Amino acid sequence: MSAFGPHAGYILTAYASVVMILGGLILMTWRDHRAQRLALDALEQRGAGRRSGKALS
Amino acid sequence: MSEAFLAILKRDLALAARAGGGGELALVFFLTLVVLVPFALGPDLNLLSRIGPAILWLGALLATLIGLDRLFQGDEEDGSLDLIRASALPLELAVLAKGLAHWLTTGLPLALAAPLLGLLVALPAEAMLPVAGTLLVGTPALSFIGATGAALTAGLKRGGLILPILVAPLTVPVLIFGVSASNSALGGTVPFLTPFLILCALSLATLVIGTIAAAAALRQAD
Amino acid sequence: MASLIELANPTRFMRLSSRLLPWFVGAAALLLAVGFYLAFFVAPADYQQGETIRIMFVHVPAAWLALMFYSMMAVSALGTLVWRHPLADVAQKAAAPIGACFALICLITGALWGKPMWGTYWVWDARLTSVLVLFLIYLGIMALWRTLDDPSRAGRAVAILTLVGFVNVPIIKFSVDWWNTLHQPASVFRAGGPTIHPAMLWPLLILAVGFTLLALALHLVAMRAEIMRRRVRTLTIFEAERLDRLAAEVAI
Amino acid sequence: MAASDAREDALALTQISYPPLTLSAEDLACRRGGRLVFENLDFTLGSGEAIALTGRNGAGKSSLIAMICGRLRPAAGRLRVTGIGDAPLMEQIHLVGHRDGLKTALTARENLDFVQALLGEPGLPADEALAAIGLPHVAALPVGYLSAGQRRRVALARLLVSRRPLWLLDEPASALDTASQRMLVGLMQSHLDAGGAILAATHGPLGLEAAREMRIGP
Repeated sequence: MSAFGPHAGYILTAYASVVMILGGLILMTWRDHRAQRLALDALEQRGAGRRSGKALS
Repeated sequence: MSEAFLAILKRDLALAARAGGGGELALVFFLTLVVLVPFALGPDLNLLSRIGPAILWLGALLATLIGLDRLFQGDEEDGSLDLIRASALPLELAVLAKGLAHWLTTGLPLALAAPLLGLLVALPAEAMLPVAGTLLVGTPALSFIGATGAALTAGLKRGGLILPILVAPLTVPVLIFGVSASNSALGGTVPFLTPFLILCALSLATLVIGTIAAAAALRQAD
Repeated sequence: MASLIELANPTRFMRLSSRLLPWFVGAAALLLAVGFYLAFFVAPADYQQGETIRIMFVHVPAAWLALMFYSMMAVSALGTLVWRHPLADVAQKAAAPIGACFALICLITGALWGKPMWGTYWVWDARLTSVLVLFLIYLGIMALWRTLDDPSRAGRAVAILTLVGFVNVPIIKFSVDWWNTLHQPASVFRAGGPTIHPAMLWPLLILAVGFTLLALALHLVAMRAEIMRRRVRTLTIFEAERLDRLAAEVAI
Repeated sequence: MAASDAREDALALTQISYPPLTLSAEDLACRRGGRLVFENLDFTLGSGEAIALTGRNGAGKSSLIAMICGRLRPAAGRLRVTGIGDAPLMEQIHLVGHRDGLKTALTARENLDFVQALLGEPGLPADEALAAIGLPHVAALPVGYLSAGQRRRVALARLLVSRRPLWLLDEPASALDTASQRMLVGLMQSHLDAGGAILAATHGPLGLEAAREMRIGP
């Protein structure tokens, strides 16, 4: 791997920040998507989605 | 008694974090102010670094004042202030809890973000710690002086507008000692510790005076 | 336009996006891998700046994407206000954090590129400053989304703010350039112009497309999450009322 | 059904009786912004008693309640309270005014837990209080999502999460449907049975047999 020259530190920090920010964004977006998915399934299981609106118990 | 104090503190922190709580607005306003100043003064880094601490302190002061009118107004409008008055917890301690919550969501983040924003005004590295230190110690004073103003304007319709006018003159000492303590790191005759300790004294004094005055003001508002 | 209308129906969008998503992610991963390999191991160092030129490979795409996402938000804003496209404010809300992140990446990599070159992390260079102002506009838009919790009303308000911002971006760019050249002699930072070495142009383009596909994939996931969030919200309220009616009938 | 058992718990819990308390007013007068709202008003309210405060809007119903809360100084006359020792009157009062006192960003359970911690004397836990007012399913829902009637009932549920002898209610039944009004009467009745006292400003009748009406103003 070609040495990154005297300023290797800055290059690595730059790429590290990219990985951190993008990684954080991807993680948060994915976790939000999963959370809403689970909430929606839970609601639809309880028949909220269906128009019939059967009695709960 | 302490249960009620913690209840108010936890509730206010939760409200600031919830959507629409405006917890992070002070930080964004602080960033905006620090970005605007160089547009007025020009991009010359030497000039900016000389007045860096002043810009950061003014930004923090205004960012704290901007969110203060909602400190009691929200509770006044939806009736929770009546609840707090009906509690066994003295009103002074309730005000202390709310002021503390306000500081934790406003003053503390500003102090922590100040060094980072110092980059925009070419703040030298050795000045970053003093600026953050003075802000950390000075912002409680801003929160509690502001709490008095917020209590006075809680019932008014346009309270939000006159609050900074009421409170700004009272914050002059905090501003003076905060900036002079930070500037000591840029060289100059004033040692760091003297203004810093005065700033600490100011904060402790306003912690008491501000809380008592705000509680008295809330008792008047009917 | 017809396809745009068909896409309007959320359930159809959900099905379509779930089919599209793997392709986006796959292509993005491939392009990024190839691009980074080229950027690090094949592209020559710059004769003047040495190795630090490699920061350009993330800095420049990030700037493009910050602008591209803001333009996408402006189009979605038109969709909300003019064509009343139901998915428009979902697209608008989903795009804001992604655009803001790329603007932030552009600023951070710019500062890290500036330190070895000019000795300080931040120089009020015209282009960097414009991206900083754009970042502030993004923060304003995201703050407005957070304070208005009722989705339908919020969508229109933010659309207006986005469009006002969109009109101002060129004005800001011009005035910052004028402000910058007025005070500072010609800025040293000239790399990244069209005359860069072809061996660097290829990795840059590949990485740019790779990042764009990644951003679009993220945008799709964010939109799906937003659609489900709104559905969850309406269903929860509907459920609360239904149970309330049931409890009232039982009580009589 | 879950709701009715919780209602038994609610009634059971409030059976623990309150110490005797009497609130008496002598020749009370109220002036607001220079205008004489009412004068020479005399009444006494003892444990187990309820007063339905009637009168047209602006006759001073809310002013009297504010006066009892200590938020408004009487222009003349005196309010005396016996039976609570030197504890301030404010700590014996549950006030449910026009405004619900709820934070819309917080969930119903968080709001009620806050009230319980703030006012002390814990009564029912939040979920049981919500069940007692027929809303067991909204505990985790932000109050902002609820309808006006549901919010009013969550506001009334705070009467159950902490136990205070004197209930001051300002038009408690506003925004409530018939089933909820019947539930409110049940709660008030059980409060009276436990030796509490109620002063409620209402337009219509309170629905309690023990309640005596007191009219203010013309």
